[in-house]
Amino acid sequence: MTKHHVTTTVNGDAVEFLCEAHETLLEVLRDGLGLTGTKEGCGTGDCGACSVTIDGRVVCSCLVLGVEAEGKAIQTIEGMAAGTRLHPLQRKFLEHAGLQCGICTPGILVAARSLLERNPDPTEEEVRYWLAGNLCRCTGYNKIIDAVLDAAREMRGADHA
Amino acid sequence: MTSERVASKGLSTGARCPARVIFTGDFSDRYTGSVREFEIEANNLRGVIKKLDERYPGLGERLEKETTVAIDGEIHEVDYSQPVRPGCEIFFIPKIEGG
Amino acid sequence: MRYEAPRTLEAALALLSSANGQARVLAGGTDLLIGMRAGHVAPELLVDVKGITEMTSILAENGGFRLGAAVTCMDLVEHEAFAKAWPGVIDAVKLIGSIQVKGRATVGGNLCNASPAADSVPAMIAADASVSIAGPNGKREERIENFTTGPGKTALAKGEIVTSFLLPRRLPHSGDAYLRFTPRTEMDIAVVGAGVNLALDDGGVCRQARVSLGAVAERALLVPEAAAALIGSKVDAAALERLAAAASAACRPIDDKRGTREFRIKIAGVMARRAAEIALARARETS
Amino acid sequence: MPDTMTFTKKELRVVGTRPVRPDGVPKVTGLARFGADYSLPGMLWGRILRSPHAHARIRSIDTSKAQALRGVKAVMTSADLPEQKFEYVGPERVAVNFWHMTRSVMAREKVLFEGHPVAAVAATSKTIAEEALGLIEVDYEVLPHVIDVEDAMKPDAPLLFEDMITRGIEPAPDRPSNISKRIELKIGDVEAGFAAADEIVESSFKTAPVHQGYIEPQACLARFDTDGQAELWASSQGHFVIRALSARLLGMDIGNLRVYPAEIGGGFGGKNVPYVEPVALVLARKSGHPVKIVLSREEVFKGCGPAAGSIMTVKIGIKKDGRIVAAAGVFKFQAGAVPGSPVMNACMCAFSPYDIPNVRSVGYDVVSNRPKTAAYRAPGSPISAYAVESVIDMAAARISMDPLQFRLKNVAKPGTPTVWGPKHAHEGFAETIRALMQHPAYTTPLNKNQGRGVAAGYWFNNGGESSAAVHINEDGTVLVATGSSDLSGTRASLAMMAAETLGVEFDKVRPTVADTASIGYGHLSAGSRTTFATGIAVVEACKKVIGNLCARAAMIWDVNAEDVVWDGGCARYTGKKSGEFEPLSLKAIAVKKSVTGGPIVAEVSVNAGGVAPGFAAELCDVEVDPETGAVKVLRFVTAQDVGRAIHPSYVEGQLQGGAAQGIGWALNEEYIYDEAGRLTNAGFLDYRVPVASDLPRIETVLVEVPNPNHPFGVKGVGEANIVPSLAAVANAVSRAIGQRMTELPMSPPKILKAMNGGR
Repeated sequence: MTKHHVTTTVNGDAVEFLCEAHETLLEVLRDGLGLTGTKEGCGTGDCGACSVTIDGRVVCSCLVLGVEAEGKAIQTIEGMAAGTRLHPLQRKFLEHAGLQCGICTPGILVAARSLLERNPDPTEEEVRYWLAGNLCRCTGYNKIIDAVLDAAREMRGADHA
Repeated sequence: MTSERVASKGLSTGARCPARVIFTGDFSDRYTGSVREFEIEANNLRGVIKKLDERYPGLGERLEKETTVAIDGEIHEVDYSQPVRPGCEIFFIPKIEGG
Repeated sequence: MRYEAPRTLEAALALLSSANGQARVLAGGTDLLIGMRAGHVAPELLVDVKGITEMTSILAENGGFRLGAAVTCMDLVEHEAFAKAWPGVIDAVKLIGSIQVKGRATVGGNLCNASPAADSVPAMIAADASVSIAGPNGKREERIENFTTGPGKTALAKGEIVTSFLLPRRLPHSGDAYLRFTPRTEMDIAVVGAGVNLALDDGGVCRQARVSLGAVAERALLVPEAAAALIGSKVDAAALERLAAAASAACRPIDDKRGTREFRIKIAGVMARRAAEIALARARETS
Repeated sequence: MPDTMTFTKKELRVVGTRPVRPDGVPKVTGLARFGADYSLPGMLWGRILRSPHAHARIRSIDTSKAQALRGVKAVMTSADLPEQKFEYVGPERVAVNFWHMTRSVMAREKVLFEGHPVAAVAATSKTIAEEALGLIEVDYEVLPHVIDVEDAMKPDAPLLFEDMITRGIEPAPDRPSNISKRIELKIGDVEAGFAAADEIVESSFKTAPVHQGYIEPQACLARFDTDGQAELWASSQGHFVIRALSARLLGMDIGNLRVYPAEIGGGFGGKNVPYVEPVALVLARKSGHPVKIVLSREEVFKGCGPAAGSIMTVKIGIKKDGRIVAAAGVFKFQAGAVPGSPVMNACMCAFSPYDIPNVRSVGYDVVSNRPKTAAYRAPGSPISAYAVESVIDMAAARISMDPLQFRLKNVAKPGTPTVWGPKHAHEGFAETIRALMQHPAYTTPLNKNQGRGVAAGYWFNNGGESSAAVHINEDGTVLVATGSSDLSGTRASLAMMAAETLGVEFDKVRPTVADTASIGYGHLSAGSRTTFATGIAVVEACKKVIGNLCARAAMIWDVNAEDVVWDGGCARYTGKKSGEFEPLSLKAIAVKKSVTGGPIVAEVSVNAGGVAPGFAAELCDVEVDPETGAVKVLRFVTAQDVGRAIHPSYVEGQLQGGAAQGIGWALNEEYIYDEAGRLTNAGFLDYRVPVASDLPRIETVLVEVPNPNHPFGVKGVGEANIVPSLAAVANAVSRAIGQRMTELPMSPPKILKAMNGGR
């Protein structure tokens, strides 16, 4: 089987990898690049645990082929904190106990960041609908929603207003 | 409901008030010929189980493996050292396991 | 399996016609990759069309819109002019899966997957969209209501692909809407979908209407009887009831894990009526 | 120092606060390692071949072509696992029969459900492993199958086990059946109770099997050395239990298997038993390579135990004043392909919230061609509570009594006998119902098409075996190791109790989940037991360490140890020369560890008893679309007696999570089978767990009636919350539409049909 040579950026770093045509981006990230923060919950795009962004769009990496990453900019959970500084969403998830088991957390954080980039002041309903593609079975979503709304508030600078 | 007093083989002081031991579930059907209640003198659960096992050989092991014990309503794991107060009510109930 | 990402339509068509085994067009991949994983499809060749500019553009054409078949749902939703003109199509496109799925899924893919429950199809049928098809024998146009022929089956011949859609110029006082019924608020497949597009005259009388239903037959249906119930009326309660009855009467659904036949027939009328009410309100708002 | 150490709420510094969990950062940065995240050099990928049939005899399995495929390093079938003796051992509710368990892991004579494993391969890539599965030839003789409980109980039903005679019936039936067991619990004189009743309310109910829906599929990595020693990385609710069961299934010594606890991505009872671990171990043993198995979501739904489905009939008799005088329930539970549904729990919990003098609970455990059920959050109790709390609601309506008042009037108190024998010993039930009654939601007016439902629920909570080790590092930081896997933030609650007990800051305590070779036995993180039972072990270990620290302080001061107490995180001298010695902090003593006897460590193992039950009362407001039957949950309030909330945020999270799962169970979740007995919705698209936009905010009321048997008053919190949820939603829908909903899930077609008078 011939492998494809793919040149891409992952979390801002230039990355090259080889993959077979049928391999998903999720498999490449996890098994090839060792970025296991992106999780597989279903493999059919129904749970959102594998959410990453490609050129700023949040997608399910289980529904993207590795070869499609050619020339794109991929962001995963591993690139969310700026070095040692957690993203406000990450901090707020910790402060609000927005996670229990934590398996859905990376995907939800990636999806929530994408929301706040587009809509810095979402309503609770907008957050709930935006995150409808990210299943969480532990929390009943309550504290996740709280954390996202609070992070949005902080990121808008509303705390200082 | 049938009940019986389990002989305590000379260990009884006579002054003590025995514990009331009751089986629920189908233990009594399976192991004690449908006898459900016993009066037993013992200081701890080891004594209770020992005396029941003497009366119904093999029962002790079944109780240890299959039951949880409620002593005056408080639920405990079956542990030999569990104290048995005079006059208390001891239920051997099916062990519980959660999700 | 081979993967190719041509930059031109011609190159894509050449690849498709040269394929030895099964060749599939890869746009968003949100249905195709699931099918491949489940072993339902095992293509020999994937032709990724996302690098072909004309398939990924939204352009004005004759007062309407030329919508590339590989435009993602999120790109379409965020296209302000399109969203203003065709809110009903946007209603439908917004329901195609999660935000993540919409970031990849395309209207062309939603059509070509040929699911009877595809959300965008009834909305596009109601919008009177046409489908542009390119193939080894050149280009052709097809009415969208005639495109799907059954579950998983389309009017595409071997080597043909859908390149774009043409949505016509908006009439004055017109509006469209799409509603579907699902047990959950999101992340579901339509049990019933209904698209309504209508245009009023200055007196508020409905002069044109198109009504389409999804998930109630082997493919999305155009229901002229339901449209006829609106045309000539002021879309009053009586007309809406006639619309609902005509919509229910047009259904020929099956029982499946997503809904019973009986339930679908009943709900089709309700969804059509409610969609018409939204379309009416939108028509009244537009000049 | 004093022998017992208990804290009043006032004195608490750490318990009851909301610090960031100690394992939090890796979980928000993606660095935490879950079951599928481990790899080893030379690792192979394992895949499992599963039955396409609901019921079939295996005539033969030919693995030769798969074996010959390049890249395939091992192929296994049931022949690679030793046969097990047929006997039920262990606790009655979950009596393990290894004869059945080995067949669940890998089918032998027959496949009993679609998805039943029949063989497995290990290969150098996923693709090759997948290809190899296609080369395994299984010759099946397809047999008639049976899916539903009712059908499985019919005399002419296809039998899963040709020799299964129902246990618990005297005299034993002379014919085999699919009924594994009948149980009956009884107090009082039920017939006389009903005869004395003014009103009798009775109804029958049906619930569909549902799945726990943990987001992380089962996954593990195994390696096996030629000397028979093996290591396993697995995400489970109890790595000690996985170790014991896997070792038994492979016929190896427990001492030769070391299990490392991966982070676990949700379990809810579904990860109490092994599915992939024994398979990975066998493949690793056969191939000589490490083997990783990660299940797909479809495999999880088809192969890993869901919760039971049921049919039930409940009848209660009441006096005009609202007193319940008699109750009877028949609970028929679908166990799946192997005996062992939680019907015993259902029978025990069903009427436990109430003081009813005459009660009979009868249960049936019924096998059918579905995956064997696994535990799911308060296993059994939500199902029977749905039936009982529906009938309670009907009874309250019958006499026009407020439904919570009705429950309060009949609520069980300490001393109230239970149908399963002992008398209740703990407070908290009435307090919880009252807390819900006082919630503003209870008196908020409703609009058209809206309904309000309430329900209460009981769950035992578990104690049991736990171990904890406390190490004092030389800089005064504290390591707390336990053997309890952390599903939901228990590292935080355990560390908080340690910090409180030792009198140190929370962030000086670092909790870990230790592997099976590094700490004493810890039972499952299940039954709401971890903060309770492992918490006791942690507190006891801290107390032991405190004794040690006091002795060292005495050495440092050169005084008698009896004159030293631990107070406020310091050793204090209380003897005659008081005033001469400044208190010594934990850190100050730790620095002197070498000269005072070496490392400062205490390890304590307990078999914790004195568990107090969980009790929850919930309110649900819904609006039903009269034209479609769609239900919108408008408001949900859950009140639970938690004893004492160690970390209130995570306790609230438990209540919210339980309610959300209950709402899903009530409205949309179900296993749907086709005619051939195949599951048609084995994915998250059509197995509809609630998404964020489906749910309202879930409001919590933490009722704190401390458990006197726990140093901090803890009662388990993980499970009681789901017990009333199904009924609360059902009662709300029933009141909204004016029709009693007797079947779950209450999907829109069913509701619409009920609204249209059954048409």
